[in-house]
Formats: sequence, C-alpha cells, structure tokens
Amino acid sequence: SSDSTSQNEEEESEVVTGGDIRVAMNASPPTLDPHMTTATATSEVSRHIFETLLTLNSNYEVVPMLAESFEQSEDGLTTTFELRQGVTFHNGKEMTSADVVASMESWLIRSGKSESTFSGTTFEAEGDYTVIMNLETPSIGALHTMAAPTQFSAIMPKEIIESAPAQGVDEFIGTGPFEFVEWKQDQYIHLQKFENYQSLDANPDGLAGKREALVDNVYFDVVTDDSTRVAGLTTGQYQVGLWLPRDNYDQLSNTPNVVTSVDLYGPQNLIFNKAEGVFTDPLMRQAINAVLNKDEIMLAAFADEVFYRLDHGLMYQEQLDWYSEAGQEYYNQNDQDLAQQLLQEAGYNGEEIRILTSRDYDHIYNTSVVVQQQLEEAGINASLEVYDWATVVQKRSEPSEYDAFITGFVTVTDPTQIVTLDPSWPGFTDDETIRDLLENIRVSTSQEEAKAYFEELQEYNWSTYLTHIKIGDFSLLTGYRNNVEGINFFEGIVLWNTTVH
Amino acid sequence: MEVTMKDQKLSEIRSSIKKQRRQLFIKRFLANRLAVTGGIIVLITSFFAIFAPFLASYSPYEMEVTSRLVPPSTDHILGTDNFGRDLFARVVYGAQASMGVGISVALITSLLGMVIGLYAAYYKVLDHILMRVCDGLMAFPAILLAIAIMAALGPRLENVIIALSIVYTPYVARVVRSSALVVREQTYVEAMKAQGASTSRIIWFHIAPNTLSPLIIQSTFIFADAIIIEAGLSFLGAGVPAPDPSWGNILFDGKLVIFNAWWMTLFPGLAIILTVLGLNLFGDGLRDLLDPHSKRVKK
Amino acid sequence: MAQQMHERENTLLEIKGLKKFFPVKNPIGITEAFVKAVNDVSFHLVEGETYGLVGESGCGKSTMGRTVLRLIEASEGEVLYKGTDIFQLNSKELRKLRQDLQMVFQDPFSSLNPRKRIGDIIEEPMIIHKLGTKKERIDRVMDILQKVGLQPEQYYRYPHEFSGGQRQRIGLARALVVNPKLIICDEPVSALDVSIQSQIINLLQELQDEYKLTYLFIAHDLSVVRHISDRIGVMYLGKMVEEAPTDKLFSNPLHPYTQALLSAVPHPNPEMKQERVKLRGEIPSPMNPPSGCVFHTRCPFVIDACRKVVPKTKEISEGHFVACHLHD
Amino acid sequence: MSKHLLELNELKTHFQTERGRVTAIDGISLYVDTGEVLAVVGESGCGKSVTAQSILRLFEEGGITTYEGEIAFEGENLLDMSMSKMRRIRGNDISMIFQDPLSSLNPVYTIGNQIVESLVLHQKLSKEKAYEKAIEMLKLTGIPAPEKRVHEYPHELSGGMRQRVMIAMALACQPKLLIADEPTTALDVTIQAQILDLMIELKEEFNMGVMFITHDLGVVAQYCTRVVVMYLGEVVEEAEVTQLFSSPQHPYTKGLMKSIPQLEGDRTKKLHIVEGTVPSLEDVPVGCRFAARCSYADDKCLAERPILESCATNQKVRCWHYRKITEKEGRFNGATNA
Amino acid sequence: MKMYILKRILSLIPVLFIVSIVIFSIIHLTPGDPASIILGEEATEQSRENLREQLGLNLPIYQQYVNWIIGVLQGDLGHSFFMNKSVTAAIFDHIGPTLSLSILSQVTAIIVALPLGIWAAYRRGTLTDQSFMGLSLLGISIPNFILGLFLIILFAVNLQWLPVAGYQPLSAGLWNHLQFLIMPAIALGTMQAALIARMTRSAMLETLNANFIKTARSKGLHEQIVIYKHALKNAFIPILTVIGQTFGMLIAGAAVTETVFNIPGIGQLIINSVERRDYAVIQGTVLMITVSYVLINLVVDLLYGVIDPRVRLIKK
Ligand SMILES: Nc1ncnc2c1ncn2[C@@H]1O[C@H](COP(=O)(O)OP(=O)(O)OP(=O)(O)O)[C@@H](O)[C@H]1O
Ligand SMILES: Nc1ncnc2c1ncn2[C@@H]1O[C@H](COP(=O)(O)OP(=O)(O)OP(=O)(O)O)[C@@H](O)[C@H]1O
Ligand SMILES: [Mg+2]
Ligand SMILES: [Mg+2]
Ligand code: NI
Repeated sequence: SSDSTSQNEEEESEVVTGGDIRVAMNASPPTLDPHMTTATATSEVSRHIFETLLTLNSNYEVVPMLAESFEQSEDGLTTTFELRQGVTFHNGKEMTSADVVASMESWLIRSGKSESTFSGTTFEAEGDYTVIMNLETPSIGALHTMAAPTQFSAIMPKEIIESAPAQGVDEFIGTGPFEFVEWKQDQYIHLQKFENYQSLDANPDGLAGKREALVDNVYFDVVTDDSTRVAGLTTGQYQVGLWLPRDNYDQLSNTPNVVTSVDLYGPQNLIFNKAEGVFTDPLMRQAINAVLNKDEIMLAAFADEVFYRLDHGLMYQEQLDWYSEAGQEYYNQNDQDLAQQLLQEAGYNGEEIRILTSRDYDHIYNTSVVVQQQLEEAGINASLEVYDWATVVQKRSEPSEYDAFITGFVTVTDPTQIVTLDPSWPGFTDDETIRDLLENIRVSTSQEEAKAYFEELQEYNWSTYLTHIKIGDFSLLTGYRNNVEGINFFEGIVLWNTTVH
Repeated sequence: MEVTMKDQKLSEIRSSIKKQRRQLFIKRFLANRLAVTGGIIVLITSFFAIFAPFLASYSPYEMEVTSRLVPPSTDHILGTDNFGRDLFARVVYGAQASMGVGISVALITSLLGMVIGLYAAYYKVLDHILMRVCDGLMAFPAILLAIAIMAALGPRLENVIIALSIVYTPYVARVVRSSALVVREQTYVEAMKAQGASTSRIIWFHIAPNTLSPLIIQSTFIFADAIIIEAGLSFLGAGVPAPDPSWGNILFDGKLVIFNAWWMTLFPGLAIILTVLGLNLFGDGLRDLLDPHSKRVKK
Repeated sequence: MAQQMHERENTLLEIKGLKKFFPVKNPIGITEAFVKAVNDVSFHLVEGETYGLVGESGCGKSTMGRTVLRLIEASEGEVLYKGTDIFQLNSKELRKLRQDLQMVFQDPFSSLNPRKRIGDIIEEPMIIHKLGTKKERIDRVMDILQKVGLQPEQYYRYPHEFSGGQRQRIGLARALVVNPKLIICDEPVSALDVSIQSQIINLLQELQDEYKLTYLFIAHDLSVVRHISDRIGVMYLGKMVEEAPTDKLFSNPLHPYTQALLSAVPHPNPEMKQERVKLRGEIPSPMNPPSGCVFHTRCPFVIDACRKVVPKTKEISEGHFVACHLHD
Repeated sequence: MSKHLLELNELKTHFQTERGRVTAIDGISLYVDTGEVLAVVGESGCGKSVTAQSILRLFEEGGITTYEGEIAFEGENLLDMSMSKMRRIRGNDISMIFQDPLSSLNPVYTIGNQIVESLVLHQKLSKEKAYEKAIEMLKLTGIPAPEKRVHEYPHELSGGMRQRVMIAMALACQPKLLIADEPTTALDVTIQAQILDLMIELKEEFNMGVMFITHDLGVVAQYCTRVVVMYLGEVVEEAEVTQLFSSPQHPYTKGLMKSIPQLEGDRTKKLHIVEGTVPSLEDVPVGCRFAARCSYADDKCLAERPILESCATNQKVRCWHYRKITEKEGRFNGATNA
Repeated sequence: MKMYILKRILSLIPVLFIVSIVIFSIIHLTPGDPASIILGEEATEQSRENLREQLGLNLPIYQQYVNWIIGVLQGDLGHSFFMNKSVTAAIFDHIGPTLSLSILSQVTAIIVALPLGIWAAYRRGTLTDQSFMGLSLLGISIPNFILGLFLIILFAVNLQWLPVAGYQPLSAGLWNHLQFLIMPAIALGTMQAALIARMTRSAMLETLNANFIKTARSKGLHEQIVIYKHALKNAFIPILTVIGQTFGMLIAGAAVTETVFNIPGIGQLIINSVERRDYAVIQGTVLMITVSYVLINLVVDLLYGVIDPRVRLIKK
C-alpha cells in the first residue's frame, strides 16, 4: 500500500532518531491520570508517560516492567515485587517503594478495584526497593489486572498522588520513555523524549521489553472530525491517524505514502436490561439471540471483513489461558423459526423494545441500526433512542429508561473483569449461578480450575442466561505515513521504538 | 373599464371585481418568472415527499449489507448508502422529514415570533422583558437546549421541532418587532385607534399584515437552516429518530465517506439546495405579491 | 354677549386649558426637556359650525386634534363633549364615544393601510362599532363611496391605486360611515393641488349640510380656511394667539402674526402687488419657546413687555379674542 | 434656434413598468430664457417633476427610461450628450432644487460637505476655498452664523433653513439655469415668502433663467414671468403670467383659476370644481386628454389630439374650441371674481 | 455618553442573572454527569458515586447554584472538572482562535458581500442581480460542514496549498496563523456573505430611490461617488445590524466549522464541555457570550451614531 515516492529526500540511515510525530486522535481524553478512567484515549496517551510494575506481552501474559521481578506465595495471598533500581521520574526523583505503595493504593481506590478483585488488599514497602502486596482472598486475576493496559496502575511520585484533586492528578510525572510537556485542551498533548529513560533490554513484545524514544516530540492532536483526520493523514499533516472511518480503508490503502493497520480493539455487545421490561425474561433474550444475523450486523457496522471476526468467546482467541469453545452453538444462530417459537413461549405481545444508542460512536450507532432493522424484520417492535453519549451513559443506569443498548468493551484480562457480569453495572445482571461461578473463578488457585469454571459460565450464559449477546470482535483502522517505522499496536498505539524520517 | 354600472346590481359588481382581482393576482404571480420557478420546485419537492411510497422501488429501511456504498447504477439510481439502503428511496422519504421539520419550524417560529414581536413592539414594558428573554435565548448554546429538550421530552420528531423553534423564535421576534415599531407609528394605525378599534384588532389586523414581508424572508431562511441544523441535532439524538431518513442525517452519514462515496453528500445536498432555492424564490414572489406596491420591472 | 350665551347652549365640544408636552428623552431614558406642542389652549365648538384652526407647520395643530380625541394623552386640561369630560372616560366608554368623534388625517398617503382594500377600510369602523350585518355594511360602504364621489366598483382596489384627492375622500368616507357628530379634519387638503382641493372642500360643505356635522378644520392655508370656517383660531408655537369669526379676522387681524400670515399668502392675481408684513428669523423650537410672548422673537412690533410677560387673552370685540400686548 | 437658454422640443419620456410602457410626458415643448422665471403648473401627477428631471436626465437609462425629442441647452442637445459631459453640466450650468428639503439632503453628511462637493468638482476649488465659498453662499441665503452652520447636519436645521441650504447648494456654481421643483410646498407661508424673495433676488444677481414648478397659483402670480400649464403629460397652455390670469384659454386652465379659494369677497359661494379625475397614464385618451372632463368636448375632441397653437402674442393653447369657448363664456373673470 | 455606556452595561446585570439561573437549571436537569465521563465506560457505580460526592455534585441544586453565584460575584467563574484550570483561563484560551476566525470571516464576508449587494441593487432586475442573489441563496443553503470538507479536499488534499486543519496562534507568525484560518473563514464567511449581500441589496434599493440620491446626481457627481459616498452610508444601518448579529453568532461559536477545521475556539469549547458535562465551563461560557452579545449590540448602537448623525447621542 505504500509506494516510496517520498518527497523528503533524506537518506535512509540505520536508526534515525529525532523528528516529531503528530498523532491525530478522535477524542480528547477526560484526564491523563490512568488511575481514574477506563477511557482508551487516556491510556493511549498516558502509557507513554507512565509505567506499571507489570505489563502484558503480545500473548497477554504478565511480565515485569518497573518491577525487576515478582514472586507469589504458595497460597497466592502475598506477592513480593523487587523494584528496578535507578529508575527516575521525569522530575528527576528516583522511584522508590514509597512511590509504588502510594501509587498502588491510589489506583486501588480510584479505579474502584478495591471493591472487586482487590478487596481488602494492602501494599507495604520493605526497604527502598521492595513492595509487598497482601491479598485478603486469593485472586486469579489480580496480577493480570495490575498489568492491564487500561485504567492501568501507573506508578507516580508519592507527593503528586497525595496532592491530587478528586478528578485525578494534575501533574503528569511518570517514568515512561516520554515526558509530558503541555496539554492544550481540545488541541493537542505534547510529549517529548525523556532523556534519562531507563529501558529494559528485552525484546519488545506487546507492551513489554525494550522501550526507546526515537523521536524528539510526540503530539497527540485532538481532531474530532473523522474526515479531517483522514484528510490530514492523506496530506501528511499528521503522521498517524487513529480511529479512522473504516469506510475509508480502500481509499487510504491506495493512498501513496500511507500505510494502514488494522488492530483488534474489543468485543461488540448487545446488553439487556434485566431489571425491568421484557428482557427480564430469559426467553426473550434467547429469542433475540436467535434472531440476529451477526455477520450482517458486523459487516454493516464495520464496513469490511478485515475489521471484524465472528467469535462467541467472552475472552479473546488470543487469550489462550481463557479461550473456550463452550456455548459456541448458540452464537449466530440466525434461526427465525426458533426465534418465533421463543417469542411465543415468552408471550411477547408487540411490546416496544427501546434500544439506547448514540451517534457519538459510529460503530455503536451502526450496529444499533442494523440490530433494530433485524428485530423489526422478525416482527419485534424495536425502536432506537438516540442521545448524546453522556445521556446514554446516564440513562442506561436507570432501569426504567431502556430495554437494551449496544457497546463495545476494551479487552479484559480475566473474566471477573467483564462488566456485564457485574450486578451494579448497567444491564443489572442478577443471577446466582453467575455470581457463584465468578466467585469460584476468583478464588481458584490454578488457571485450569479457573478456566473450568469459566467454561461453565460461558456455556451457561450463552445457553440460558444471556447477560448480553456478544456480536463479534472488531478492529480499529489506523493509518500512518510510510516514513514512520516501527510503530506498534497493542491495545492501542505504541510509539516507543518508533522512528520517523 | 369605464362602463356605467349604476343600474347593475352591487353584488354583480362585487363578483366581477373579485374575479378580476383574482386574475390579476394570478397574472402578477405568473409574470414573476422566478417566483413561478420557485413554486414549481417546491411543488415537486412536496410531491416527492407525499408520494414517496409510489416513487421509490425500494424501502428506505431495507438493508443489503453486501452492497454497501454502491455508486449510482441502473439498479440504484442514486446509489446505496453505508448500510446498503437505496439512496433514492432515502432521499425521497427524507423529504418527508426534512420538509416536515423545515416547514413546521418555519411556521411555528413565524407564529410565535410574530406574537412576541408584535406585542413587544406595542407594549413598552413587555418589550423590555421579552427582548431580554430573547437576548438570553440567543446567547444560549443551541446544542445544550436540544439535549435538554430531548432528555426532558424524549427523542421524537415533534421535539426536534420544539427545540428548533425555541432556537429560532428570538430571531423572528426581533425582525417582526423592528418592522412593527415602524408600522406602529403609521397614521393608519392611529386612524384605527381613533375609530375605537381594540388593541388586539389593531395589532392583528393592521400591524401584523405589514410586517409580513421581512417575516417571509426570515422564515424562508429559517426553513433552510432548520433542515441543515436538524442533521446536526440528530447527532445529539435530537434529530429525526433513526432509522428514519432525513436529508440532514443522510448528509451527515455521507460526510464520513465523502472521499469515496460522493453520491451520499451530493444528492441530499442538492435536494436541500434546490428546495431552499425554490422556497426563497417563492417567498420573494409571495412578498412581492402581498405588497400591493411592488412593481416588478420586466424587460 | 347675548349671542354668546345662545352659542354656549349648543356647545358641542369645549376645550379648557389644554396642554400637551412631549418629553424629550436622552438615550438613558431621562427626560431632558419637553416639546411644548400645545400650551394652555382653550376654545369651544358650537354644534353645526366649522371652526378653522390655522398656524404654521409644527405649531401644534395636529397635536391638538389628536389630544382632543385622546389618541395621545393630554398633559393637562379638559375636553368636554356634550358636558362630559372625555379624559375621564374609561376605555369602553371612550370606544363608544369614538363613533361620534371622527378624524380625517393630514396625510392621505399614510393614513390608509396599504394592504387593505378600500372597501374593507371603510367597513372597518362599522365592524368595530358592531353596526349592521355584513350585507348591510357592504351596501352602506357602496353608498358612502358614491356619496364621496367614488365608484362602487372601486371597492376592491388598494389605496395606492388612488390619487391623493381620492384617498382623502376615502378617509372622509371612513369617518362618515358611522354617522359621527364631529369630525376633526387635520389639514385634509394641504397635500392636494387646487383643483382637487376645491372638490374636497365642496364635498365637506355638502356633507355638513346634509348631516349637520360639526367640523374642527385644521389647515395652514388661510384662503381655504376662510372659505370653509365660521370661526377661526390662530395658533403660534403651541399657543392660541387670536380667535375670531372669519370675517372679523380677515377684515381686522389684530395679532401681528395673523397679520403677517395674511399678508404672506401669495395673491393669485399678478396685478395685485402685496404689501407684506415681513417677519424676521426662523420659527423658534417648541422645546424652549421664547419667554414672554412666544412670538416676540419674530414680531416687527415688539415692545419690552413682550419679552417678559406672557400676554393675556382679551376679547376685543364680540367673539374676537387676541393675546397680544399691543392690544392691552 | 439657440436664442433660448433652454428649449425643450417635443420631449417625451417613457418608463418601462409592470403594466407595460407608459409615456409620462408626451411631447413637451417649452423654453426658458436668461433672466426670466418660467412657471410650470398643473395637477398633481401631470408630469412636472418628470419634465424637470428629464432635463438633467436623472432617470435611470438603459432600458428602463427612454427619452425622445430634444433638450437644447445653449443650443446643444443634452440627449445626445455623453454621460460624462452631462455630469459637467449638472450642478454647474443647470442646478435643481427639489420639493422636500429634508429628504433631498443627505442626512449623514454635513451641509457644508454637501455644498462643497459640487464646488470641488466643477470649480476645481481646494477644500478650504470651497468651504469659504460655501459659507459665503449660506450667508447670501440669509442663514445666520453660516461658519457654524456648515458643520451641522440637515436634521439640525429648520425646514426653512434646509430649503435655503438647497438653494445655496444649487447656486454655488452660479448656474445659468435653475430648476426649482415645488421648493416651498412643505413650508409655511411666512417662510415661503422669505424663500421666494430670496430666490428672485439671487436670480437677479446671477442673471439666471429659472424654471419654477409649483401648483400654487398665488406663487405663480406673484413671482413668475411666464407660465406653462400642463395636463396629463402635455402642455395645454403657455402664456405670460398676466395674460394667463386675465385671459386663460384652455378649459382646464380656466377651471383651475376658478377653483382657487379667495382671500376676499363672498366666501359663502361654492368653489368651482373641475369634474372628474385625471385618467391614468396606462390608458391615455387618443384625442384631447382633457375631453372626458370638458363640457365642450365633441367628437373631434375625442378622436383627434389638438395641437399647441398660438392664440395671442406669447400665448399658446392646445384646444380645438378655445375661440368658441371664450366667445361663449365671455371674458374670463375667474381669478378676480367675487 | 459615558453615562449611556455605563447604563447599558448595568442593564446586563438582570439579563445575566436570569440567564445564569436558566442555564444552571437546564444544565443540571440534563441527564449525564461528569463523573461518568471522567471514569469511563466500564467504571462501577460505586466509584462514580464517590467521585460525584467529591466533586460536590451531590449537593442540592440550589446550593450548588448559590456556591457558584457567590464565586461569580467574586469574579471566579469556577473551575473546570476536565481542564485543570479555571473557567476564566479556559475561556481566555479559546477566545483567541474564535476572535481571529470570526474577524477574518466577517471581514472577508463584508469585502465580498458589500460590492455584490450594491451592484445587485444598482442593476436590479437584471441578470447580474438575479445571478448574484441566486448565488447568495446557494451560500445560505449549503451546509457549512459540506462546504468546509469540500474546501479541504480541494485546497488541502488536492492542491496542497493549505494545511488541512488545526490552529496556530498569531505569535507563531502571521502566515502560520492565517493559513489555518483561510478555509474556515471562507466556509463560515459564505453564509455571512450571503446574508450581508441580501441585506445590502435591499437597503441599497431603498436608498437608491431616495431623493437625496437625485440631488447628488443633479450636482453632477460621478456615479461611483453617488453610490459609495451618498447611498452606501445611508444604507449602512441595517447592514450594520446584520453584521452585528452574525458577528454575535460567530462569537457564540461556529461549532461545526470549528470541529471540521479543528480550531480550538469557543464553539468547540461549548460542544466539548456539553459533551462531557463540564458544568462550570458551560455556565461561564454562556455568561461570556451573553456579555459579548450585549457588548456587540452596544458597539453597533454606538456605530449607528457614527454613521448617522440623526441617532447620535445628545452631546454633553
Ligand atoms: N410624538 C411626539 N413626540 C415628540 N414631539 C412631537 C410628537 N408629535 C409632535 N411633536 C412635536 O410637537 C410639535 C407640534 O406638532 P404638530 O404635529 O402638532 O404640528 P402641526 O401644527 O400639526 O404641524 P403641521 O402643519 O406640519 O402638521 C412639533 O414641534 C412636533 O415636532
Ligand atoms: N420612474 C417612474 N416610473 C414610472 N412612472 C413614473 C416614474 N416617475 C413618475 N412616473 C409617473 O409619471 C407621472 C408624472 O409624475 P410627476 O412626478 O412628474 O408628477 P408631478 O406633476 O410632479 O406631480 P406632483 O405635483 O404630485 O409632484 C405620474 O403618473 C407618475 O406616476
Ligand atoms: Mg399637522
Ligand atoms: Mg412633482
Ligand atoms: Ni359667542
């Protein structure tokens, strides 16, 4: 897709350092404090500034980052982290165990993790370079969660955490390969190479391994208009365009000097309101599951087959530890007879089904439109209620306001993190079987045991309960100029080890 | 003309003159070629809107996801959209919503604006209050208003109309007020007062008709703007409810694919431009017609 | 005096000490000054007579007419119509009274709504006063149209299709249609040329005879006023400076302003060269009228008293009043 | 031919309107000499203003207005002139005063500015010189404190003063011909007298020809030397002022004279009126234009348009039967009747 | 004069007060809360509740209002939840681009529209007139996001003359500043120009018929002078009114255009703040816009006096 009819006549040397990269992103992050939010915009930017004790490699395996090593006790309740020495923050201060403890405690509280996976967990420092984590109950997902790339457990200086206001820290000092320079609200975020960065020496893989800032400056330009991002990428005003409209795939692939990249983002789901309305009846949910033609939905919503795959798994195919075939036969049934039968059994009488959606996210909107159309065709009285995203978020937590909504999730590292299974989350899953299975997974002592419970859960959910319907996994379209090399995508963009010439 | 009509019955005079008048009215309108063109354009658009079901061979909702974004062809004369729906059907059906929104908003704002503008022009105290309210409304971000209204009343077409009406009414009110202030000073208004006419009679029978021509200009403009803004509002859930088509939301969908599916912006865009053009020409003609003084210079 | 007593019995309208000051506001809304448009004027109208009111442009004649009809609120004074004070009426009583008191406006072009057909314009007062059925009203309109010399087939025309003279007739028809007792004619012929002017004047006189109308005839053209009026009042800068029966006024004008006015009317006979009382200067602003006698700045016979003392109105001979220090 | 300062020869002005082409003035012939005041009188709408403005070609040309005939100014036909040459004549050789002084002065410029404009343009004076001249002109028209007044705006002046400003403006370049279109209609008689005296005075001083449009016959009698009477776009009578008032020939002129209300004599007598109304320009009669309102009209009048013929020295009339009428009615006694 | 201006500015107080109450209630009655936006999609209800508590969003509305208004009276418009700065600073940051853009587009619009409108009026009824007015209708009916994208495709993508989008402050150099503004100014200015041209035409039509135009011509003045000196100045008051109104609208935010061209102006600020329910910013911005509306109107009123001596204020 890239003819090298490059205009700039710089000779190609081995590793070119220096230069700027401008990344056009679609939305302004609500904050740069990764503890605060699950927003992907935040993690995509702040992963360049902050680092975590642990991180994931491309197989979603937990590997150390700021920790030199870590060791888990037999009972799984205590984990000891040995910190790397000589790692300095961007403000010049060396990272010590005090910072780690403060950061981890802050993360637990502010991310809300202290209420689920980590309930009752404490961190304590032992000397300057050792930190001990004590869990109250063993948790299979704990380390994965600590390594997770969204709402990640960034390590920051203690003082900054202590002086942070409610909506997150306001000084962005981390240990990452890039340091924060300036945030012009709604315009750009400027990062620059951190000269004193202490890189690991391992091979880069996923988010793990060697990290080296090879460009002087990184600008994350906030360009909310999709077409403008495409145009700016085409002309080279931006070196990288994130969240590009998938319909422009062919065109961009044929644009000289532009390279396209398709990267997995997460599952697309239809979530039922199980607290009120017709979907309190599992039969109704099953009926809907029988109706939907997922291939069609995904094609309409994601434009091209390269951007989605049909998969029933509540965890990714790539997450080898978890992935299971269980329940597959219930996925993408597209069986209208069965649907009618189920509807009849459920006693459906043409009640209106309100699907909440928003045009703020094309993939969500487009999916909703196709779902609504398919339901209509099946004789179900479905209607779309379109609001701005903030309103949707509010309304979906009020049981009386809707029957279903569609949303995509970011990757989770273990099944207990799947929000639709959480009773307090919109959709209001309230099922004993699920609760018990989740608890079993959580306290499992081995991966095999946990996976067995998870398979049971996935089977149960597809066949009977249907907290939500997973429609498929989808990918994002990213484009970059062909003078950008070494760019990597793993749960978002990775700009270290990237050069521009 | 100069026939002595003394022995003719008055009623006869009446009917004959009325007929003459009507003929002159029509003749004057027809003489205004641009206005006629405008009228025809508006008629055609309305025709499309009303007879959409007979004109479109596809349903505007039927998706054919395998043939997304097909360029115009014999099968889909205007091509298909990003869901593989027939664009012609959507544009034609979209006329219903867009014209509906445009016309209702134009009518409601005209009416409301007229009431506010006229009374503000007539009563000084009211004027201060109403104009301050208008100031406030005009400073208000339309998008916030739309979200609030949608949230309060639900995302329905009527509410789009309400939201847009609230946004535009102050503009109309100001226009009406400013010309009513002039008309109010005319001697014929005083003459009516001298006859003992009540205030509402003076306002509605004597001042109102004389503020029509700026009103017509303003409301044709609002019609155009409402069609376009509706599209913007539908982004906030304040527009025509999905999946119903409107020119505005087709345009917005088309905007995403403007680089590779020109037909999705071109056709609804053309529809808007033509209708607005037609309506403006028609409005101009109407204004000329309502103004007994106007003399159009013909070449 | 006996005659005067007799007149009083038939007094239709009596104006006492009428004042109308228009506040002049600066943009902040604070009144800075007053335009003393009508400043303490008293006179009366006898049933069936024509009272002419003359004076230069801007001296307050129209304001007087409009105040008397309460089209604008007076600042002071009272207007008695058949003994009741118009200014004390509530709006309902007032509306009823308006059937009796009509007005023909100065400007035949702006006093007719350009968007209404003349039939509707003339019918309107009857609708307001709820007179007759629709059919009766139309017949009456056609009737009146003929009476004022227009054709019934012009019923559906718009005002702009008429000449100034014809429009003035329409205005007159509108006033007549409700059978009024008194018509205030505010310069009904000033905008018209002589040939049309004579038509209107004759018409007014005919109608007066037919319907026993009383006119307050406002004008600034003395020859016209002379022709139509029984009595004449002369105004200058908001004040009534002289009042007399027509013949007396013309044969023996007492006030220097009246004299100047009379002498300035160009005589339509080239052989008659006029001796004119020449006035100096411009008309002062009604916002700050001169002290003493308002005319003293332009008066050729000014004496000391004029500058300081406001002259009182005196009856010089029967029915002939003047406010001037020269006649003390 | 060129003995007259201005001579109109069969001047016609046509306007293109919604209802087709109308001929607002249809063959006007008249002349003005240096030093005289020619009055143009006639019913409202008869084309007096159109005639005046046609002389300066003030109507929009290019299809909307068309002129026909000849306007000879000092022997040169203005209608053949290029616009740029025409502009050199406007305001310089021929000046005009309009009816309504308030609307004829530009409200947003000081009166000084407006007077100076033509001085700078035509006399090529410097700004300062022009202002001096403007002040001088204002002083000439009797405006007190002209140095102060030049910097005032029209709305700050009284009606009489505005009209004086118009006069000062018109006379600034000392034109050869002054056209005054109803200059005093809006004013009160005492002020009117002042203005007219001033005009006549200045006429003498500058030795101009004046074309004076009015419908006030009193003004005509007192201030003018010759009169042209117009009716529906044509000249119906032309005479010396004394002649016109003593022996008007055209029935319309006679009617006009009789309609004037008098300042003396019997006032109870009804005013004379000319019956009927003026036909509209869209359906002008073929024959005599006054025929429909004339009691002497016969078939000839209805069919054939009369010509403007000489009936006495310096007097012309456009009527088939003027002799007959005069015989029948006897000597005119309208203007001085009792 | 000073009194007058003072009085006009004082009249702002009740307006601002009413606006503040209305805006406050509407904002807080609109669904959506900043806590959800900050915490993101998958946040739990509990953590949201905590954050709301900490941000003071759980206080009764009237109390929030009182707290806010007390701040406002002390000159503190509040603090943005998202921007980590005061609302005043946020507005200050965004006003620059908006001012540059609105002035540029307004100026362009005026430069284009005035001559067009004047010419159309002068040649009324002709083909020139009709085509100019047709063009202006086109300007009114083309949605400006479409026009904006069209400009981008033409000038930025195909011709590569101008950058696609973005903004550089004036301090980065004049050309740097301007090159980002040219296209948005055209996109915005088209609508303005259309409106101004139409208004100019009708105002000019009226003045061209006025008597003083005839007077000017009768003085032998050149047509150019007659039109540009005598007619235009008189026709300018209604034109000025439209200009004032459209300028007001521009300040209030040309949100769509700003989004397409990625210009961080007030329009974007409002849109973004509404999207993320940044209450303090919305309130502050609305107040700021109200003030600017009133100030623009004041300037327009004062300009009336400059243009037309008849409406000049009483000299003291
Ligand atoms: N509504 C008003 N507000 C302020 N001043 C006014 C108002 N109406 C009239 N005037 C002033 O009052 C004075 C008298 O006006 P009025 O119209 O009564 O004069 P007039 O005698 O009728 O004059 P004309 O002969 O021109 O009609 C004038 O100076 C006028 O400017
Ligand atoms: N520009 C024009 N287009 C069309 N018709 C016109 C135009 N100007 C004047 N007329 C018509 O020409 C006729 C003569 O008008 P003109 O203004 O010369 O009358 P006038 O004698 O000056 O009347 P007045 O005494 O009322 O001023 C009228 O019928 C008028 O309607
Ligand atoms: Mg008056
Ligand atoms: Mg005239
Ligand atoms: Ni008596």
